[in-house]
Amino acid sequence: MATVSFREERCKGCELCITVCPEKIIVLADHFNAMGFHPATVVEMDKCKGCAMCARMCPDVVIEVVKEEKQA
Amino acid sequence: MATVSFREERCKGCELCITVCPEKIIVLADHFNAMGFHPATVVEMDKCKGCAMCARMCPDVVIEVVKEEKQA
Amino acid sequence: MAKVIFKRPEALTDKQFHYCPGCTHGIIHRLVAEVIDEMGIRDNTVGVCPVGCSVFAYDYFNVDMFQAAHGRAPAVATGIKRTLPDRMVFTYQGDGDLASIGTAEIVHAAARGEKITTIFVNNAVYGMTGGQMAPTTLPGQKTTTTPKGREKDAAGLPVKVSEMLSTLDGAAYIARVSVHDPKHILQAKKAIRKAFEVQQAGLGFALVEVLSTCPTNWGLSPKEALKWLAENMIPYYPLGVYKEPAEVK
Amino acid sequence: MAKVIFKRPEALTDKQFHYCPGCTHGIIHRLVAEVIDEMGIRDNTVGVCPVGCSVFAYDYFNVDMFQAAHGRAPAVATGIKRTLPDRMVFTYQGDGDLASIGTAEIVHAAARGEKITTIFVNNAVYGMTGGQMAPTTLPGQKTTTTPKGREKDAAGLPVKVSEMLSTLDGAAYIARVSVHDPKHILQAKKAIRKAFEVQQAGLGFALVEVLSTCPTNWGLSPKEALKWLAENMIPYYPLGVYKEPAEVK
Amino acid sequence: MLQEILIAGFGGQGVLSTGQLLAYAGMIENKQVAWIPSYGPEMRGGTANCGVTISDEPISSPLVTEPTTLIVMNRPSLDKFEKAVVPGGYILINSSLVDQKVKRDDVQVMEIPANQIAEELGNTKVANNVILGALIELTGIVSIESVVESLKKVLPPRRHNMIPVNQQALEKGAQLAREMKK
Amino acid sequence: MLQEILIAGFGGQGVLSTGQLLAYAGMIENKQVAWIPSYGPEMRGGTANCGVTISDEPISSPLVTEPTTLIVMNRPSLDKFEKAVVPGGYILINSSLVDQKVKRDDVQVMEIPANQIAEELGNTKVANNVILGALIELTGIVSIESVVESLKKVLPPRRHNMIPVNQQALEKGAQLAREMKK
Amino acid sequence: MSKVLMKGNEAIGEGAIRAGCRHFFGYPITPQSELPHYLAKRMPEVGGVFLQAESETSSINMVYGAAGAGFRVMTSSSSPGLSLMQEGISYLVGAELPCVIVNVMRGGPGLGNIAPAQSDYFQAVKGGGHGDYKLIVLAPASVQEIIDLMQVAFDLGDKYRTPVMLVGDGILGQMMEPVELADEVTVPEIAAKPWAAGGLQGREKPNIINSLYIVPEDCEELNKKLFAKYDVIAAEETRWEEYRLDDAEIVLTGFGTAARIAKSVVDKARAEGIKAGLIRPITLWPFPSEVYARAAEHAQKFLCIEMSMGQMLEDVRLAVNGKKPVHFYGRSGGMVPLAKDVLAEVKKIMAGGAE
Amino acid sequence: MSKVLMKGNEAIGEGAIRAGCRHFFGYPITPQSELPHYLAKRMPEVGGVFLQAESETSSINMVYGAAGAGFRVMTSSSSPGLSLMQEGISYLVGAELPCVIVNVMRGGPGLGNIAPAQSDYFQAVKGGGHGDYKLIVLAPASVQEIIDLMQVAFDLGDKYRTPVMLVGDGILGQMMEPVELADEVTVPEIAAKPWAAGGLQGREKPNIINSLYIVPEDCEELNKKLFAKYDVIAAEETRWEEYRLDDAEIVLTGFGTAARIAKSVVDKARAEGIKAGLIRPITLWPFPSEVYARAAEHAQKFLCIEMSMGQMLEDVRLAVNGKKPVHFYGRSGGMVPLAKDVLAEVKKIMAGGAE
Ligand SMILES: Cc1ncc(C[n+]2csc(CCOP(=O)(O)OP(=O)(O)O)c2C)c(N)n1
Ligand SMILES: Cc1ncc(C[n+]2csc(CCOP(=O)(O)OP(=O)(O)O)c2C)c(N)n1
Ligand code: SF4
Ligand code: SF4
Ligand code: SF4
Ligand code: SF4
Ligand code: SF4
Ligand code: SF4
Ligand SMILES: [Mg+2]
Ligand SMILES: [Mg+2]
Repeated sequence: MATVSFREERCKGCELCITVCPEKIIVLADHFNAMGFHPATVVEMDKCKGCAMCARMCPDVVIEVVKEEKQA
Repeated sequence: MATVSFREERCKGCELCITVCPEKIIVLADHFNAMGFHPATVVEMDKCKGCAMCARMCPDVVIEVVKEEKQA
Repeated sequence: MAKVIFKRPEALTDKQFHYCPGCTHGIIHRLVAEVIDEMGIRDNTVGVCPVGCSVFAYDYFNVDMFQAAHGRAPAVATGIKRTLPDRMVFTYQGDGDLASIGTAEIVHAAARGEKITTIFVNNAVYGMTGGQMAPTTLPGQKTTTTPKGREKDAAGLPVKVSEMLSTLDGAAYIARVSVHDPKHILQAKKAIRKAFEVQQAGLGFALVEVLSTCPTNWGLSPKEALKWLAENMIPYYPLGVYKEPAEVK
Repeated sequence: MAKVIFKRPEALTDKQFHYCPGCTHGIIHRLVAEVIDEMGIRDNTVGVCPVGCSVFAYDYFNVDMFQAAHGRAPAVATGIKRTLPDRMVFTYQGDGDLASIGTAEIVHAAARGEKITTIFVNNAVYGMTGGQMAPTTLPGQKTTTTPKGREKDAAGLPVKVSEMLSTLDGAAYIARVSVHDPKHILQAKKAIRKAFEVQQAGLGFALVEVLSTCPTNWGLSPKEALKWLAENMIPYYPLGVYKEPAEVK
Repeated sequence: MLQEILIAGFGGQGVLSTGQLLAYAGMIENKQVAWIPSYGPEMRGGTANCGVTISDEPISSPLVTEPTTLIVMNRPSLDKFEKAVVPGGYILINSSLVDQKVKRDDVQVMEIPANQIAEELGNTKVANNVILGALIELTGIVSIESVVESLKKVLPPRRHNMIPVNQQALEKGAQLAREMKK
Repeated sequence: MLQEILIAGFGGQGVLSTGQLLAYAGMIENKQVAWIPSYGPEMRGGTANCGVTISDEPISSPLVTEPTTLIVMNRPSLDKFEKAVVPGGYILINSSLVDQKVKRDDVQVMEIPANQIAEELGNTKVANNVILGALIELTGIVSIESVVESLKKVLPPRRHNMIPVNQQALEKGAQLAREMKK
Repeated sequence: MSKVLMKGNEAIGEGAIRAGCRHFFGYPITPQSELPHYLAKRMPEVGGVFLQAESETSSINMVYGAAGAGFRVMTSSSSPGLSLMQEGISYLVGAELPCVIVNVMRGGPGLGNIAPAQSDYFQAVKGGGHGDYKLIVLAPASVQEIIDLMQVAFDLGDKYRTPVMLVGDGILGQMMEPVELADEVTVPEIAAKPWAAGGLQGREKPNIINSLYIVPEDCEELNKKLFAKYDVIAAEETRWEEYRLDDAEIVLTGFGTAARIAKSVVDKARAEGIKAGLIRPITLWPFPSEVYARAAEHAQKFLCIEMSMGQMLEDVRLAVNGKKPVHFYGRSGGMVPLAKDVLAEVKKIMAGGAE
Repeated sequence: MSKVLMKGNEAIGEGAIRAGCRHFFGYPITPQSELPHYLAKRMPEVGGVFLQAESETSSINMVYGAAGAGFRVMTSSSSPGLSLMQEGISYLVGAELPCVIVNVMRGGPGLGNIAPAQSDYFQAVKGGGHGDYKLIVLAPASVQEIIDLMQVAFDLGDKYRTPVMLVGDGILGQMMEPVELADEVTVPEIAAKPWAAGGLQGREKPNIINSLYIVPEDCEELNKKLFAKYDVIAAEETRWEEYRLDDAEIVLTGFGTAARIAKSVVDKARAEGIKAGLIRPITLWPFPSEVYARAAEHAQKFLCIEMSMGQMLEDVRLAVNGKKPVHFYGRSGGMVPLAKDVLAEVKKIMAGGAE
């Protein structure tokens, strides 16, 4: 299980994260952020593999990825 | 038969012509020219083959070469 | 247990980038910062930013920074490195900055084997000033100063910086990478790391040419821009390591 | 019947060269003049001389001449050629002029495929100003600014101009020649002629790098200087044609 | 008569060209006109604005620091420029894009759902001209005819077919303003 | 006292260092001194010259345009500078190298076969000091001791063995001048 | 003739074309980039050459080549770019080559910013390059005047064989104003340049374009020749605008945008009963010193208004020569004076407040 | 202390070393090349760095790097080279970086020649680069003064965080004169530079060396800050020499070599019964204006002597402010005034002849 979190106020809606997400779970939200962009957001977080493709691709360092590791 | 002529007043006595003359017939004269150099001169003109090596090598375009061609 | 897989590197300040949406300058910044973090050299690094869209990079890198005159970053970096030989010094430069007005500076920093690292962002255009032709603009590419497309007779052919600098004996490490997809981003990071390692080892001048997008001035969406880069720039500017010292291979 | 085998070319004025005894700048001047004569282009040629020992070349070439600022001859030549595309335009530049301060200008004239011809006199030193290190000064070579010999860490490694410019697609013809003996002088002349022919055919930028002596600043007699050139410069700067358009081969 | 109009919005909203159209119309009416864009290195897709000065007298500085009329095309622009308007001046807001309210009460505010009206006219691109029509009605700065005349000069011939819909937009805007004034 | 000495010859004849030696000696005697070379881009191996000013007063310009003494080491220099010498001044000619005669009659001329004398002393390199000795004798500008003292400073230690022969040269030159004066 | 709305930067380009300039060499920089953009399109239309150089240093040397070949040629930049041209400008002067150099000034020093400024006055007028020289420096205050002065610039350049500089600030470059333009582009007659080095083409003696004068006497001769030329230019080509000057008690002065603002303040001040007038130098060099000297006979005070920390101020002071106090009001670093602030300054001065 | 005979160019180098400078970046040019030659040998001896840059443009930007890293650093060139440094100088000012820039001036404009001149006065003093700024400009007149002023130059640079320029002409660079030198080279104490960007090294907040002030208000603030600093410098650091000034009826003035000549003329004139005196500015900026103003109270005439067509002349006129006539005698293009000619001019002026 992984969680991706977006610093929404920093997203410029460029959609690059969307392009690279293998699970296709990122979309642009309907609302605008303060800069006037539709921010990216994950719709089905449980499908996220924590591959961090999105974060690696994001030019604005909007995304943080945390993975829940199985207790050893 | 060839003649090489030196514009003596322009010679800087660098000896490059001397170095390349296959017949070794060029030497520096004993006297100075107006610039204060010992000018190059040919000692045995009859040995000159008119190869123009000297002229080609002279950095100061001091030398002219004229060849007597056999009448056809 | 929660493990952070990906987070903002420490070598970036928390300041928001001013870049256009989808501009890959941001990715390249992050890679440099990640390398600085991973090598643990933040305390010891000095960066030099250029005139170009990345002119504000001094606000983003969380290290001591210089803003250099257009094209002169390698000279500024030389001034820093020669006074402080044990610091890690890098320049971050665009293609107008490095390959046009700054040609002499980069060639001679390389020839001197100046122990600095240069991140060279090739986006085939002058971003900052409104999309004019860069030395790296592709043949046929439309820009504000080649409105009918770059044409050989009027505007010449592109400068291939990595190829050119590789002819210099003082240049120790030269590589060309791209950031148009995650796989290439990883490769780019490796090259950047190597370029810093070459400096650390005192082996000479190191440069990484990074193919980058300018959606705004290319008149493309960020997505289209990545595609354009892959399809047009990479064939013209082949990726790869152009020069590498035996010591770090 | 008397036949003149060798005489002063018409494209040289009758003015005496100011060069030091044995300085091969004079030979190179003569070769350029001979080519101009042989191609019959004296009436149509414009030359640009640099800042360096050949600064007075405007007094020697019997064609319209410009004296250009240090390193900027290629830019000046560009200005001339772009206004008068049917003239033959050449620059005559030293290694300090072309390969140091003028690096950006020569690289970009080449990249633009500027239809000019450059005679590049590489004598591994700044002649005019008193024998300082040039970008082409050999490793270990003593100059007034490398009193203990050029040392890599302090002063870097030489720039190989022909190799570097050959990476540029706009450069059509690039060759390196030498004038240290009559045989090489003949070869040098051929290369110079080709460089003018490339321009005449509108094929792009052409440059001939000529290895040349500076007896004065090398501290050698003219004879010894030729030998030093042959034994030290040629191994470092291999002679040959580096680039040639198919059309003129 | 001296009117200084500031038009502000996102880049790409036609802010600059709307200002130019207005200036052109002023020129046609033999008024003194000047137009100037903001040209800061703002992020592209960021804000853009321009100032238009129309006057009977020679214009000193074309910079519009205290607009007699402000046209607002996005929210950040309202935040930024609301304070600058001269007391008694106008603020015209494209309410299709800006939901915020003006806080001052010493200015005359008009909210125009310009995109909506433009859509009704069948072309969202003419939204700016709806507002321009309103401005003309309110200030009498130029005539609608002059703007239409200007369109002929400003638009390339192949787009002259757009002139009628633009004219409709201008008139619709003017009508709206007339109604709202009452 | 203000003496302005011009020393002229070919490059490589030691013209510049002879001038420096003289200036150094002046300095040792607590006089005001200045030395300046010509630094034109003349062809190497061409002419070289330097000016030395020695004075009790602060020196205004170190340029020697009207020498009180001219030392001539080659023919072109005589041609070039003969005219510049102040009336009543000295012209010292190294007659071993210059066969030409001075044309003016309002100056005091001394021809010194300096190379020949130096050769007799066993070292042609001290020719310049023969002339310098003569100059000292004629003008009293500095003492021979000061020049010898200066040699210690100017010559690198490994060449201090040259000092005696230089001293001899100076003295020989002085003696010659004394004799010729008569 | 048509009246069109035109951007200042574009007017520079169109004005050059109408003055017969067919060669432009330049390097992009804000706030003048619309000029290269315009010419990149426009030059090919009129059979001219637009070339983007690798730097400003190269631009100015390309100009040297084209000018020496005998052509009307122009380059353009903004403040930092002009600094990079200083050596080249000095060479153009030394070789007596005509050309037009445009500076659309921005805030400085250093990288500064891209906002409008006038702080390169000294560089333009005193000579930012080495050696003794002057440039003719033209300072338009409107887009129409840009068009008009471009013609003047090229004509004066050719007439006196001298580089001419046209300076404006970012506002002038960026603003649009109406201009009157002839419908047809006609190439004006340009006098032959027998000194140009464009190839012998049958001529016997080579022409040489050169600024090396190795013999100091020769170089001094050149300097004297240049300054004799400058005397003629000063006598014949000085341009300025006077406004309500005759009975003015306070004379406002400034150039370009600052002068426009000053002019509006003159009216405002008069409306409030203060007898204000304006001197607007149009040629910054030659500076219209005599106009100031004349005005100093009757005016009480002078106020110099600049978008700088005070540069033209020195020339005003030299012209007034101590006869009357010269005050200064300036904004710098890209800030623009506001008419109301200048008016307040005028009032303060007339009340004897400012020193 | 030893007295040694030293060349001006070498004294610049030795003076720098004694002032604690261990970094030199430069590019060869006559007539200052002995300085790089000297330092190429000398710097390694004292553990310093000598680097030959690829151009003057690069030199000044290397200086920017080294100065920003917190080190005492110098570059040197002659006239055309200085023109190429103008952008860099403006950046150094904008980033408030201390450094020393040397100009051993030669004849111009253009390539000109290598003979001594003073015609880069305007460039040095008014600002050849873009934007509003001043440099502290020091003008030694002897080799000893070179040594002394090099220390001053580095100290003032650090004290005010400003580039300092030292100007001389070819004569000053080429001549040898006696100088007093301490036998030991000691490194003076140099105050810490907490603003330097030499790596965090444990510091928390990064230091930034920058001259970009994108917001005009900020850039104006910078300008005001600079000019406030300049006011302090003008008040505290102005240097000049007066000579027989108290009762002078004619005041000769000039700097560097021209001042030496003027001084000898003062004595010659006095010997002939003309009450002459001298003002020699040692700081060309800040200019010792008040000394002139004071002298203008009693002196009848001023005569400015320069190796140029008249540049400092403007500052003298501004300082005298119309109170007394200011005459000019200049030689240019590498020519040097002769004392006898200057004396003749003095006599002519005192006889009312020259205007
Ligand atoms: C001397 C000088 N010339 C020109 C400029 C204007 N200028 C600013 S950025 C830039 C080009 C930037 O292009 P590039 O280096 O490719 O960077 P990008 O914006 O594409 O990242 C130019 C020409 C300047 N600031 N200084
Ligand atoms: C801007 C500028 N910088 C420096 C100089 C001084 N300078 C004159 S010639 C020269 C170097 C010449 O060397 P090179 O080009 O190799 O020619 P060479 O004399 O060896 O033929 C230099 C640095 C100058 N004239 N202008
Ligand atoms: S971490 Fe991987 S799977 Fe999860 S959102 Fe990002 S790209 Fe998609
Ligand atoms: S890549 Fe980053 S900036 Fe772009 S849409 Fe995704 S989160 Fe937003
Ligand atoms: S022509 Fe040949 S043989 Fe005759 S002198 Fe010259 S080199 Fe010797
Ligand atoms: S090569 Fe020429 S200059 Fe040299 S010695 Fe021979 S003739 Fe004289
Ligand atoms: S203009 Fe281009 S390079 Fe600059 S920030 Fe925008 S997209 Fe990036
Ligand atoms: S200094 Fe060297 S390059 Fe110059 S003329 Fe003399 S030998 Fe030739
Ligand atoms: Mg770019
Ligand atoms: Mg060389």
